[in-house]
Amino acid sequence: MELVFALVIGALTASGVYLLLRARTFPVVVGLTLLSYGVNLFLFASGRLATGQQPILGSSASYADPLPQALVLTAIVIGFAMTAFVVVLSLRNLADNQDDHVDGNRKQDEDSEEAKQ
Amino acid sequence: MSLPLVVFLPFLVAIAAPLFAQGGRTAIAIVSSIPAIIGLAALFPHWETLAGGGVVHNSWEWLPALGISFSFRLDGLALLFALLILIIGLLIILYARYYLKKGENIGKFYALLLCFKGSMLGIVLSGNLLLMMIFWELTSLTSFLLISFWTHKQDARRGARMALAVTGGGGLALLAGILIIGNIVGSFELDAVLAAGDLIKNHAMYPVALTLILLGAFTKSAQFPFHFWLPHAMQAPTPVSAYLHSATMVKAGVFLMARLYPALAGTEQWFYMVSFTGMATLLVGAYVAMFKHDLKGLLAHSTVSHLGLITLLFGMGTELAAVAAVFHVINHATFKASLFMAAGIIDHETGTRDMRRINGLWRYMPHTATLAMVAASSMAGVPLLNGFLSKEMFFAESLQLNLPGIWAWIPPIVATLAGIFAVAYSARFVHDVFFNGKPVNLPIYPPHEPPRYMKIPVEILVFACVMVGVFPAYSVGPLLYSASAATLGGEVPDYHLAVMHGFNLPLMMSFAAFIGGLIMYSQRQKFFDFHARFKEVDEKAVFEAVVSRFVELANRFTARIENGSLQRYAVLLVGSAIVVAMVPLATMGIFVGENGLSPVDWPTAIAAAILIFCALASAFLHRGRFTSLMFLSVVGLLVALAFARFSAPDLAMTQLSVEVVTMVLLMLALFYMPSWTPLETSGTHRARDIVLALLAGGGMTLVTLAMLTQPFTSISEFFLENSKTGGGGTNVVNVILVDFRGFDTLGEITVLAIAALGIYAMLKDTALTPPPGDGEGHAWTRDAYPLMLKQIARPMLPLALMISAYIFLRGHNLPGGGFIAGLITSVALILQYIASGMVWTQDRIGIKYHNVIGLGLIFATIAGAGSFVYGYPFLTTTFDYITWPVVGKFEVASALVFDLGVYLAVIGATLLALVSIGRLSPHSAIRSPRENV
Amino acid sequence: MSPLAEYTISALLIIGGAFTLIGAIGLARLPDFFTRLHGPTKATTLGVGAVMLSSVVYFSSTGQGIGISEILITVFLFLTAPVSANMLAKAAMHIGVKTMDNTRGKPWDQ
Amino acid sequence: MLDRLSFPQPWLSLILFLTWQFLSDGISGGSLVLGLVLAWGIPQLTQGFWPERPAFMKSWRMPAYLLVVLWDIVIASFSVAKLILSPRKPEPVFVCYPLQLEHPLAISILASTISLTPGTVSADISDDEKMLLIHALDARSDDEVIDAIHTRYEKPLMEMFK
Amino acid sequence: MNHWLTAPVLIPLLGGILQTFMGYAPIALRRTLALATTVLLVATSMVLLTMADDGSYRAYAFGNWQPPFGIVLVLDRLAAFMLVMTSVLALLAHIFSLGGADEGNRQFHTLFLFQLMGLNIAFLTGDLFNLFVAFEVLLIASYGLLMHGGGTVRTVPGLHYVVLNLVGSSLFLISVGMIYSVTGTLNMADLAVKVPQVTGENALLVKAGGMMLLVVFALKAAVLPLCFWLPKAYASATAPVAALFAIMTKVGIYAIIRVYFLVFGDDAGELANLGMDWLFPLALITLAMGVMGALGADNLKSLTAWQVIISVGTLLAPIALGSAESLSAALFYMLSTTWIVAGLFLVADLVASQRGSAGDRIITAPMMRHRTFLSVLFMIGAVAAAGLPPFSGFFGKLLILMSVEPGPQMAWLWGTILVGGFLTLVAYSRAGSIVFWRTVDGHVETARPLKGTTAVAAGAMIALTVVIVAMAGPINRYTEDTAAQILDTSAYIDILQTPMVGEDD
Amino acid sequence: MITIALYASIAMVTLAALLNVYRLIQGPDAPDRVLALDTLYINAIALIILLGITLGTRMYLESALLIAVMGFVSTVATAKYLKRGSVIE
Repeated sequence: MELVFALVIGALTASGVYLLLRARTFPVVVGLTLLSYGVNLFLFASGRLATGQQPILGSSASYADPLPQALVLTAIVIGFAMTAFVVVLSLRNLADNQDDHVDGNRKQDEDSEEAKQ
Repeated sequence: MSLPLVVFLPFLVAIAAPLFAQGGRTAIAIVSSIPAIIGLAALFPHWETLAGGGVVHNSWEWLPALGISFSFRLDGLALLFALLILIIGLLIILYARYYLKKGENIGKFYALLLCFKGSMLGIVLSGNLLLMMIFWELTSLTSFLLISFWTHKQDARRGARMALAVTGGGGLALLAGILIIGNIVGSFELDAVLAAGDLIKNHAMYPVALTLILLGAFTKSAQFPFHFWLPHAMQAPTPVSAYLHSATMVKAGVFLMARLYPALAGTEQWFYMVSFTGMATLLVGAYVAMFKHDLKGLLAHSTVSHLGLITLLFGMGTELAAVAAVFHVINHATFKASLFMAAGIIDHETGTRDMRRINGLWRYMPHTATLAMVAASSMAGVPLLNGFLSKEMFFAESLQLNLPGIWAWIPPIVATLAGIFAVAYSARFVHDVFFNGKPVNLPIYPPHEPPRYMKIPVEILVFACVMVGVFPAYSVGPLLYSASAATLGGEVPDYHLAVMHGFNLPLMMSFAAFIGGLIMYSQRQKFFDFHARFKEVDEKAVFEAVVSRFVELANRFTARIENGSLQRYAVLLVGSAIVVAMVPLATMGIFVGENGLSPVDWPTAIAAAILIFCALASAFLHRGRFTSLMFLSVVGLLVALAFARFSAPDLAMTQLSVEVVTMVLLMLALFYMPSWTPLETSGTHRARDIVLALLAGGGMTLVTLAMLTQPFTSISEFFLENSKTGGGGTNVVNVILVDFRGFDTLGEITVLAIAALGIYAMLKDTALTPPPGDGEGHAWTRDAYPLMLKQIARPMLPLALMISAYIFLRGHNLPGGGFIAGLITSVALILQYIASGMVWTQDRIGIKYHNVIGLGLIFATIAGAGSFVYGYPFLTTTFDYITWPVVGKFEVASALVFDLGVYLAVIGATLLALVSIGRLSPHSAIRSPRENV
Repeated sequence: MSPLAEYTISALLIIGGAFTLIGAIGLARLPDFFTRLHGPTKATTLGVGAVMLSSVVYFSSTGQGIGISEILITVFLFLTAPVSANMLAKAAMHIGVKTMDNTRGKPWDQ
Repeated sequence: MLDRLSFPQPWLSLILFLTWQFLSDGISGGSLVLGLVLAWGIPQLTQGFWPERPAFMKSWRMPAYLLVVLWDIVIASFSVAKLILSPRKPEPVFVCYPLQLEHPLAISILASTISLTPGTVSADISDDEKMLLIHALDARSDDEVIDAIHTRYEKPLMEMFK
Repeated sequence: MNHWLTAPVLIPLLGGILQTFMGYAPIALRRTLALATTVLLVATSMVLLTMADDGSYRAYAFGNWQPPFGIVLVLDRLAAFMLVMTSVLALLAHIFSLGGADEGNRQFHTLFLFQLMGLNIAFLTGDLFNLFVAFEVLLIASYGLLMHGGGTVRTVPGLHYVVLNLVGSSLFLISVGMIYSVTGTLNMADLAVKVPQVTGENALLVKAGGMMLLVVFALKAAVLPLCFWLPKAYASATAPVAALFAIMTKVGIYAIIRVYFLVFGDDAGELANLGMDWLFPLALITLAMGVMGALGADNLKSLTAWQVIISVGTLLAPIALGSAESLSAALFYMLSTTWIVAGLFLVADLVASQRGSAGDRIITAPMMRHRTFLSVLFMIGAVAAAGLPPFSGFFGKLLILMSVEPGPQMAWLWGTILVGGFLTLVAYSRAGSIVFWRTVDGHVETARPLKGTTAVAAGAMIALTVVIVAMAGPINRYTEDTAAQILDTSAYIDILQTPMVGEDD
Repeated sequence: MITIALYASIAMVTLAALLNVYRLIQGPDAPDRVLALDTLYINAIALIILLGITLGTRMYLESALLIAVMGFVSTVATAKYLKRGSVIE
């Protein structure tokens, strides 16, 4: 089971990183989301895996580590806020540059540089 | 405390001086003379002590940690320089009164001049090397401002920058050198350093320190090959040039060598470095001076040459040579200052400094001409003038050097050669300017004598030249003796100041130089022709070119590295993380810990396979954005399932809710974006990215595997034990969130709130044109609010509200809580927005989300701060079981109020963010007078 | 746990699983979008409903009380499945997905 | 907004109250009080979202209708299952169903019912709310579908929403 | 328990909440309240400074939970130092913003105050995960602030900044996970106890986590090769924001000091002095890169932005060496450089407002109206930044130079800092002489008269460098004590024994 | 017996999920994918319920409830995006 879980995290990270390195805002956002899924799972896993041991007192004989769960919850929320912000930022980028390239409108830059020379 | 007074008074007056600028030039000149007069008066009483070989100390602690103290020290050498600075400074002030024109910024001029004077005094009077260092750099800075006084002149600005770069840069080397010395000696106090000469010279770091210190001294006193800044500093107003290049700025370098003479001199390194630099400078300066047509240019190069001479003398390392050096410092200061002032007068009265045009001035200004001729003769080394005396000593010393074989001939030959040039350029100065026919095309014609008082400083200095020249022993004898004693550290050799020492070799050399110089001058045209064959190098242009080249290089380098490509930066970031983590991970390899692997159950494995597949698919099919989004959605769902599968119901719920809101968010954004990502990254880049991605993924897999199989204990036992008893809830995760680590949660909802506010602010004035149809060219439907959706969505709202109330209330004991409840409410409201539109929904909600956010934060904060009342720390929760009739026994927990804050903040933030984006849509005609959002 | 409850639960579980699977098969196998739309709306909904019911029976028979959540889920599913189907059908008609050859009648223009 | 101590939507309030009792484990004093509070508060908050109050004239007919639908769902599922598993190709048809119902909620309920029952999915409602587009998975003729729907579902609904 | 410790967190929080509510209140009122908040913050941080100066650690356990279980705020000299540095800077930047930079949208003050809250939490917290949360608070606020002011120039740099920091946040979480998965704790004091006991594969895990954490901090601190997001982002931010951002890199440096000296310090067994051997050369290269950037900068703001990078390099090199002297020197220099850089950003903005279309670009333009005032400010700032006497930069650098033990490291450090200082001087003199002196005839049409608030704020910010010199003795004494306290980790660990309220009774 | 039925049920639902994923990949059109996703949501509900029964706990039921609500909103939003572009307007 641990190997399966590890592979899942690896796949999420790899996909996230790959998308993160794309040149357009949208894939980057998707990549960040995937990466944060991977990271959340990883942080969750730092309390080890447990089946049917939800940390609700009285519902089971032994309990999974509740602390990573609380941390992940915080991380999910923060990740959501950040994703929302970066999504909007990419919209703003689109509005300002008429292009969704992560570096703004590259063509425009080149034109203006030519104009300068 | 007279010494600090001498140093700091100029600064104080500098602050006040500009105020007197309104009162006219005379007023400000008088005010500016005060520090010098007081300074002289303050130094005078110490003469007794100094004449007896004593030293005056004034000091108090400043920064003991740095070894800096306000330590001032006056000995003969310092006195000599201080007198030069003060007296010539006084004369300059008087001179400048007449030199500067009415419209100029005299306030700034005098203020800077005073600051500069203070800095110079600081250098010579400092008793602590670091303190001296501070003043040293201050002279660089103030001289920078003085040289560029006429900021509208490009040459002035460039000259100033060059001076600053060379002297300031040299200063940094000096700093390093001084720090090493301080390290060796263990103190920066001058007394200690001077006493530790042997320790320093025998230390392994001595060569380094010496080099660095000499670098500082050489740059400051314009030694070859750093001499080039000095002539260009001539762009300054002439009073400044006269001051900087006779008695002060350049002499600071010389002073340094004199000051540290006991500590550093006397070794082979010292000898070779100093004397050869001096020799080169002596020759180069003298040679170039000959060919300058600019009056001040000639003087400047002659200054370079004379500084070389002094340096050479110090470099010789013999005691007599040092005395000669000190003597020449005095002489050079007097005659060069007067020459500069004379040049300034000529410039002032004729409007030009070009010697090819200024001719025959004798007829127009005989008084000035007389003064200038005397001073120039002193420069040439004519007997009965002070320049002759020190030059004789120099010639004598050049013969005393114990160099092996043929080398022994070099110093005297160089000295004579330089003497020839000196005579030649002095002759040129005199003959070209005052005789040699008639003036050519002068801008101001006819020239006449300057105002009476403008000549007084020159007269005083020329008088000094003559006095020293004729009665050396009586005029400067005691001062020279005391200064030499201080330079050499007590032991002064026998020397004899007299006009004549009889017919000896040095006199012969003088004679030869005199004759040779005159011949050279008479044959000058040939030399000019010879010199014209070499292309004149404009050092300013070179410097400027070097700097611009450097700037351009830096620019190009920076642009190459910092190329504005996020992809590059992201690769660097991810790459760095991989590289640093790789080292330990490579050691570890594939590692399965003590706990071993637990058995796989197939449904989970299949779900995991789907997850992995969809994650990879969303990456590799990312160019079709919608498809990628669908895969992402599956991944989100399966992550939630994974949380549920591995005992985290709270997380599963949170993940689900967040995932849906994220999905809506992404869809909102995708509306405005192209639906396809073009293929624009090159194959190699993609290969690189894939490698990075695989490394990152592989690394995470290894870490996770190792981590999951290793046993560990954590602090969580505490939470499980105290959750019910201390936190009043059985849902430990929730209790951690609102109690044990409530502060994290407070931060987290703040993040959410800030994000929403930031989004709102960012989109306030953004205008986006949506595409008219989807990627395949279908125009959008008209039907914005489908009937069925509208009808079903409405009854779902109360239902969802109830569910969220349920989830909220049970959260403390069962999976749920304010955050999830808040998201449920948000999603239910978002559904209304989707189904019925902005206007409709907004009208019915009727509250500002800003206020909801604020309310949420307030609730959370107040819930936390309530404990202050009882003296408990922030966020201490309390709970109790209350029994009411009918209701029965129930739990009241302050954590619930905190959770309510979370609930509200989540609703406000989520909706504010989404609605802000929705408002961009051209269809949403939400422009009601009172803006709800 | 009474045998009756056990049988009921088992039967419901099997039925639920089977219908869910059949819905999925339909989704995978049927030839065009509109025919595929039928699978999830009916079979899957019913399948999940059956699983839900088994859960209700299971937990009430193990003495953990009557789970209203399951009922609520089912209600939600029945409430929302037609709307989802409707929305998706509208989207499909808008995009103009291909219908199978023997379809009679025509989708509306959107 | 919360100025009235009334129940603007009594049916909704009742549903909410009852559901709450189920949600909270077992009926107790606490759940009754809380249920009451919610049953009052939520409709107060959301009443703005129901601009026209649903005209449940004969709401008691609802349970019977629901039972019929539930039964039909089970039947529908079996028939669809059969079709899915059989190798025979379905013969789908798009049917335009002329609506007699007028209330939008009633139309929505009808459309939902159609979607949940044998072999039909309501695909669209015309802009003027007079026509329903139905996709039947396997049907012989349009009229057959129209008749079945009309008699089995639309009529009871019409009676309810009179 | 001393409630003062929460003041730096709660004051901006409440102020920020107030601003949220007051979106539509008159701007004068909002400004007054916002400014009052910042003033209050300065006052409290001063109080905390005097408190911390007795050399003891004060812990504040949120929720009255014994560390390591609950979250603690820890006040020591270092934290108080950072608080004062930040609040003073923030006050002046805030005053500057009242000159008009806060207009445009209604969120400026809210975001500004929340950013301060994030910063203060970061400085005070004694919990690794809470540090993450603090980072996020200050980052998200900084994202918002960075985008403040309209126009299209800051979008792309802002996007880069945000995306990179999001990746950084992910890395932070991964590191926290790795460290927690071995040690089972998040409290820094507890980590300092547990990390030394870690061995074998576990040590490798912690090592990997710790190194990745260093990458995160290095990203925040803008160490090469992770510094490229900074210049454009800072140069495009509005002036008060850029000034406040001068602190942002220092947070990274603070975190390095806090975590690496406490948790991975000399006593950390297998993990002692983790990453410091990487940090030293990187810091020097960063410095060199910053100098290159400064030389090539084509406007005053990016020149200043590169100065930020130069100071990061200058700061981290002595920190990596890790002796008490070098730490103390670094702290002294940090104070000086942070304030100077902030002041330079403000001055650059004033210059830009006086030069019409030329802005703050290093090109010829008509003479500006308040040339003398602005050029004096710039000159002081430049001299201080380049590390020339008589201003504070010189003393900072001097301390750093003197703190190194002789050896190859000394040669590298001295060489880089001195040559770097020289080239910086060239860059500043070039920029200043062109901007202030090389004028063409004509008038700037759009020049706005200098406002009192902005002029005073910028002047005061620059003047702080003189204040530092005047108080160099006491400040140096304080930083020395701070360094000693940082290196004495055992005292920090004692906060685990802090008695909780009600326990003694 | 319940155990066997449970396993059978889980196996079938898992298989169903696989088939849904097949449809998700296959497409061919966007609505197909959304439909597959929607079905996957419903399958997930079933899986969670089954998990709850397997573990004998009701702790996960609310997660299922949430999927029912959230999945619907997600599907609706996606469908609206497909035909209308702007989800919230």
